[in-house]
Amino acid sequence: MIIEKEEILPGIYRIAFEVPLSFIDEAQPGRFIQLEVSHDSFPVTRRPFTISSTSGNSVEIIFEVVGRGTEILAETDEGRSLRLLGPLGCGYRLNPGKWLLIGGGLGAAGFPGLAARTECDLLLLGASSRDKLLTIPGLETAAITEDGSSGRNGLITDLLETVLWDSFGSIALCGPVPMMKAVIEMMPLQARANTQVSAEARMGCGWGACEGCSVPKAGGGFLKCCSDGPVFPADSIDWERWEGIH
Amino acid sequence: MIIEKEEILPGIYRIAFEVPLSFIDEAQPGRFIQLEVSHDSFPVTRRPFTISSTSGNSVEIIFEVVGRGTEILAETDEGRSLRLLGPLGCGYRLNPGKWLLIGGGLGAAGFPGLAARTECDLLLLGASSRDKLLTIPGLETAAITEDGSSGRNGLITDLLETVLWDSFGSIALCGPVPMMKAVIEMMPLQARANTQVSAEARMGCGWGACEGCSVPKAGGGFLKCCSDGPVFPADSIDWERWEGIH
Amino acid sequence: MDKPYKWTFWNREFDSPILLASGTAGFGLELMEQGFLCGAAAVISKATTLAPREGNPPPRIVETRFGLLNSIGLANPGVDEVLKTLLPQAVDLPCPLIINVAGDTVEDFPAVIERLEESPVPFGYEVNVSCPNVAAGGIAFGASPEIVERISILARSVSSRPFSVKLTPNEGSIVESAIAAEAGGADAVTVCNTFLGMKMDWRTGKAPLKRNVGGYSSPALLPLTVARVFKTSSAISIPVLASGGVNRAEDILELIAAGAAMVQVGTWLMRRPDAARELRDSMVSLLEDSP
Amino acid sequence: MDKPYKWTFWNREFDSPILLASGTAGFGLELMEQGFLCGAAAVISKATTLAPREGNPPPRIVETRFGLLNSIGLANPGVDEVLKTLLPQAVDLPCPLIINVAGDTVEDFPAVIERLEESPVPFGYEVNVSCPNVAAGGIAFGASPEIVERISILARSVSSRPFSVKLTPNEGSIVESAIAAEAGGADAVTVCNTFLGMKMDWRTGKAPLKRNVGGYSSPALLPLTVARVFKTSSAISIPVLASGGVNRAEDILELIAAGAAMVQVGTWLMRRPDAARELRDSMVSLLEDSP
Ligand SMILES: Cc1cc2nc3c(=O)[nH]c(=O)nc-3n(C[C@H](O)[C@H](O)[C@H](O)COP(=O)(O)OP(=O)(O)OC[C@H]3O[C@@H](n4cnc5c(N)ncnc54)[C@H](O)[C@@H]3O)c2cc1C
Ligand SMILES: Cc1cc2nc3c(=O)[nH]c(=O)nc-3n(C[C@H](O)[C@H](O)[C@H](O)COP(=O)(O)OP(=O)(O)OC[C@H]3O[C@@H](n4cnc5c(N)ncnc54)[C@H](O)[C@@H]3O)c2cc1C
Ligand SMILES: Cc1cc2nc3c(=O)[nH]c(=O)nc-3n(C[C@H](O)[C@H](O)[C@H](O)COP(=O)(O)O)c2cc1C
Ligand SMILES: Cc1cc2nc3c(=O)[nH]c(=O)nc-3n(C[C@H](O)[C@H](O)[C@H](O)COP(=O)(O)O)c2cc1C
Ligand code: FES
Ligand code: FES
Repeated sequence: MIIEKEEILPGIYRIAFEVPLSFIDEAQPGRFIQLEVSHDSFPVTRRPFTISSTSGNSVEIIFEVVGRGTEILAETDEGRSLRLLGPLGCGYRLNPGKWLLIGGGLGAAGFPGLAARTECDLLLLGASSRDKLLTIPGLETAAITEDGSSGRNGLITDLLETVLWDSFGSIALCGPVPMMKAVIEMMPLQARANTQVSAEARMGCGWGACEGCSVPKAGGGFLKCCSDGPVFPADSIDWERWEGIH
Repeated sequence: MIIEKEEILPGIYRIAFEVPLSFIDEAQPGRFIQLEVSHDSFPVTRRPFTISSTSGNSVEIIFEVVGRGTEILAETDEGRSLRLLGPLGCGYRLNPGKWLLIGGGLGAAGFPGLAARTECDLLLLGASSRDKLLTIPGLETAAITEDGSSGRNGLITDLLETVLWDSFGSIALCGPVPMMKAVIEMMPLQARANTQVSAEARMGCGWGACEGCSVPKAGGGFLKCCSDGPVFPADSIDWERWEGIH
Repeated sequence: MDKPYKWTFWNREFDSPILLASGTAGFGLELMEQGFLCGAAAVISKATTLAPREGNPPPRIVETRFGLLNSIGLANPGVDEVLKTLLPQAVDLPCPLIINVAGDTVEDFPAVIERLEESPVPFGYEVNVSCPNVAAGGIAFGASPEIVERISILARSVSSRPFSVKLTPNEGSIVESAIAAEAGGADAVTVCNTFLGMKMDWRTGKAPLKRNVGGYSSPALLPLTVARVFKTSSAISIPVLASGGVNRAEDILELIAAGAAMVQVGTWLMRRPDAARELRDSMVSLLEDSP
Repeated sequence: MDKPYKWTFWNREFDSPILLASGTAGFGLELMEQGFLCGAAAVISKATTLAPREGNPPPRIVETRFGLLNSIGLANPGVDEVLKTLLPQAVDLPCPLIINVAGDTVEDFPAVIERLEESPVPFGYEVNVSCPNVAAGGIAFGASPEIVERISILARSVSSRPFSVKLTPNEGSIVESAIAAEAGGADAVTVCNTFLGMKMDWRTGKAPLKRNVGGYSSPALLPLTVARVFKTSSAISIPVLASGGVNRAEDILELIAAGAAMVQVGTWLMRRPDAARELRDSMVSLLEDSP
């Protein structure tokens, strides 16, 4: 059941659902849910959303309206029950040590939960403009926007020049594929090896059965975003092929 | 626009629409409208309803919920605008002289408008039970129900035994096909020749283009319910073949 | 695409790519009376056959949850009556009329067309080798490239007016049939007629349609039409007229992007007799708003 | 029908007529873990081929307004890996597993089946001669009655387990192919695989699927399946397994009334992994409430 809904930025919503406690136990950062947004037969499939955070018996997601499914969701009233599958997939390996989080646009949606469970030292956020820039309270944050409406003016890669890569044992990266690829390419090899990326792909089932959610695998073949991921070691992905898709 | 909606009997509604005056001018009794009940793509076609009555700049229909289209219509709120085509088809020939109206169930839906424009002397109404029996104020009425819950107990044909057929110059008949056929068969030949029936058929377009709304024609072939009718001389219909369809 | 938007088809320029599909617009006369032909490039008539046809027993229209089954059975007054009564009235249509021609035998097609040549009215023909609702001819013709080619050759031999062959998605290979139509001299193919469909009442074990199966149409079938338009238009060089599933301006643009020269609107026209103008206008707005 | 309701298929009795369609249930392992196989008569596996297959480049799933396009391309680890890793785990499934078999050549089919005979797990096979998403084989096989018969004879020759031949609605005659499957020794036909469909982005002129066309599924296609089940089941005496468009209990009853022995649920299973129980229960309620 939707217990809270809020438009936190224009077209960007935060929704909290009431869930059983067993759900919360398994809601590790980076895992996702498959939400039945449709109230009838169409759209046919569910929609995947990263678990943004959990507390008590509620789970939160943050999403942007980009098409019909998210539109329906944004219009769904508090108090209404939606079918929700999850937590699904493999989340972040919660390594000890200091974390650097790098998020592009809605890619930061999963960071609140991750930051709560790790020693997060720095958050780098990029977005097209202030209207798309998520804020995550309590974290040391550097932000950059393409139009300069908030933080520095530029691309997230511009923020990376001053990063002291050695000081982070783990890096979490999530955003549009071209942005992630550009970030990866600027990293020293060691940082890259320490990076976990949270991937997106169009999904059918969400639970490993349909082979619909392929992400190109380093060395050939495909990974299943929903069950091999959605969080992957950066090195396990074939970035060239992946960028080619987008 | 729907300006009034009322559930007059369980599952039976009266709806009034605001229409242009040009519509009212052409809304002869027996003509019908094609209503776009669907708010999206499904159900695909419109739904036909007899014009029940008109007044000022409003037109009324009376309908029963029998499926998805009428269900949607029953749930559509006052104030909402629906696309409405019409008035369509050929209505009653409004002969002078005394009229007898015979209606089965919702077949009487069109009688208020007809009674207002003719010298209507007697209304015979049959229905399965009181819950399905329309009442038309101001008319001398004899009613019969199959379960005896209102008026006499029996079928409409039981009411016909005492009818003085010669005293009516015109007869209007509307109801389920088997009922109409039974009524026709009890009539003296002359009465039959004076009878106009209001027919129903599943419709595609409603305006003569699709050949979807066939009613078997006496002597072979088909009539188009929507443009040759829906009101037909009783003798122009092949009742055997028509009953066979139902 | 440049403004004002124009679509050229069969050597004529139109300000709309929309054709009114056969069987859903009659001969255009009712729509003309209401002023509803504005926005249509041309009307395609109800099927015309050599002899008059009563059509199938009712019900002929049955709705399903997400679409429509029809079983009209080519009801029409026959070519003589069409020539005598309907075409003279059609002289007043504000847009060209294409006559949809059907037959029980291969020879019926040239025979009907030959008769129609007597009238100055037809802009061209649509040769319907794909009706799902008749016992003889119908789908069976369209499924065989040999028969499609033969009928095209015969049609070509009796008329110099342009004609399109309306193909079936139900049997055979629509691509091979399109190639055969082109080889036989057709000036276009229509892709495609309705899909064979059926409704069954599980409580009674009976199908509401007396012939059990009918022609199924639905906006949900658009992707099937897009695929078939794409495949046929990649294989032939004559124009492809798309038919099936259109109820939005976006659908028309999608079919054109997939390779259609013109796009037909059928079932939706029964819902919105003024669909041509509505769709054309909103299509033009989309084109104007897009970079 | 008498209570308790039973459906007999391939000499086994089931308390449900529901099969989980190939490609939408994996090998049933994920569903088993969640306890979601209750209500399913059997699981039909993802297509298995001789060699491992990567499958098609992403995106592989694209939604349209009223349905789903998929272009998976028979991604699977190959029969060796299936035998080594998946089938041993499938021993624990609470219901039988039918293996869907695909191939690039006619000879691939008996080769894969012969390998699978080594395992005690398969209850039977579904011979997939109708995949819309591969270049070789696929639809082309299913469109030819001769090839369908040949593949059926080969499958029969290497196994005494029952098998169904999964037919295509996209080319050829599904009735003739069904007759050919029966003649070749098949124990059932599956009617049918997905319809060829496509989406085109009119602004870019590009199709989101890299192979342009894909397999289209939608609840709106149910009437197409009903018609094809009716026509094939009237023409053959082996059971027809219906596949396409099911998302309600009524749909299952309608397909059975049209002639289906068992009914598959595919796309809807991705939306509702517990669909089998939901649909079975509500189907039983409908049967109980009907006179
Ligand atoms: C594991 C995972 C986690 C996600 N978490 C979030 C989240 O926390 N917040 C959030 O806002 N979004 C998230 N997404 C993306 C979200 O699922 C899509 O935005 C949503 O499904 C779009 O649905 P729609 O019906 O509104 O759009 P549609 O009408 O289906 O599509 C609109 C546009 O988005 C594209 N698109 C649709 N689905 C996807 C997809 N899965 N991947 C990439 N492009 C797509 C389409 O190509 C189209 O251009 C996540 C996706 C995945 C796979
Ligand atoms: C000229 C005309 C005038 C009509 N006037 C009225 C009226 O004044 N009041 C009123 O209540 N109804 C009237 N009807 C009937 C009304 O149109 C149908 O009840 C309505 O279309 C059913 O729509 P639905 O979507 O609710 O039912 P559906 O879900 O489409 O069907 C429900 C059941 O009704 C049957 N059915 C559907 N349409 C028709 C039809 N046109 N004829 C016969 N059976 C049908 C179906 O077979 C099915 O069993 C009229 C019909 C015609 C042709
Ligand atoms: C009621 C009805 C009657 C039809 N009659 C004909 C016909 O006579 N000849 C023909 O070639 N197609 C006929 N068709 C098919 C349509 O012309 C059109 O090809 C098909 O319905 C698909 O397009 P749509 O989805 O826009 O309806 C008919 C369709 C319907 C719904
Ligand atoms: C994602 C997806 C993958 C599929 N993979 C296969 C497959 O590997 N083999 C096969 O025979 N059919 C495959 N199909 C077809 C389904 O088994 C089923 O026949 C079809 O989707 C129609 O049924 P539905 O409407 O219930 O989905 C696949 C369908 C989908 C949607
Ligand atoms: S979405 Fe089905 S396997 Fe990943
Ligand atoms: S409903 Fe179309 S002709 Fe009557």
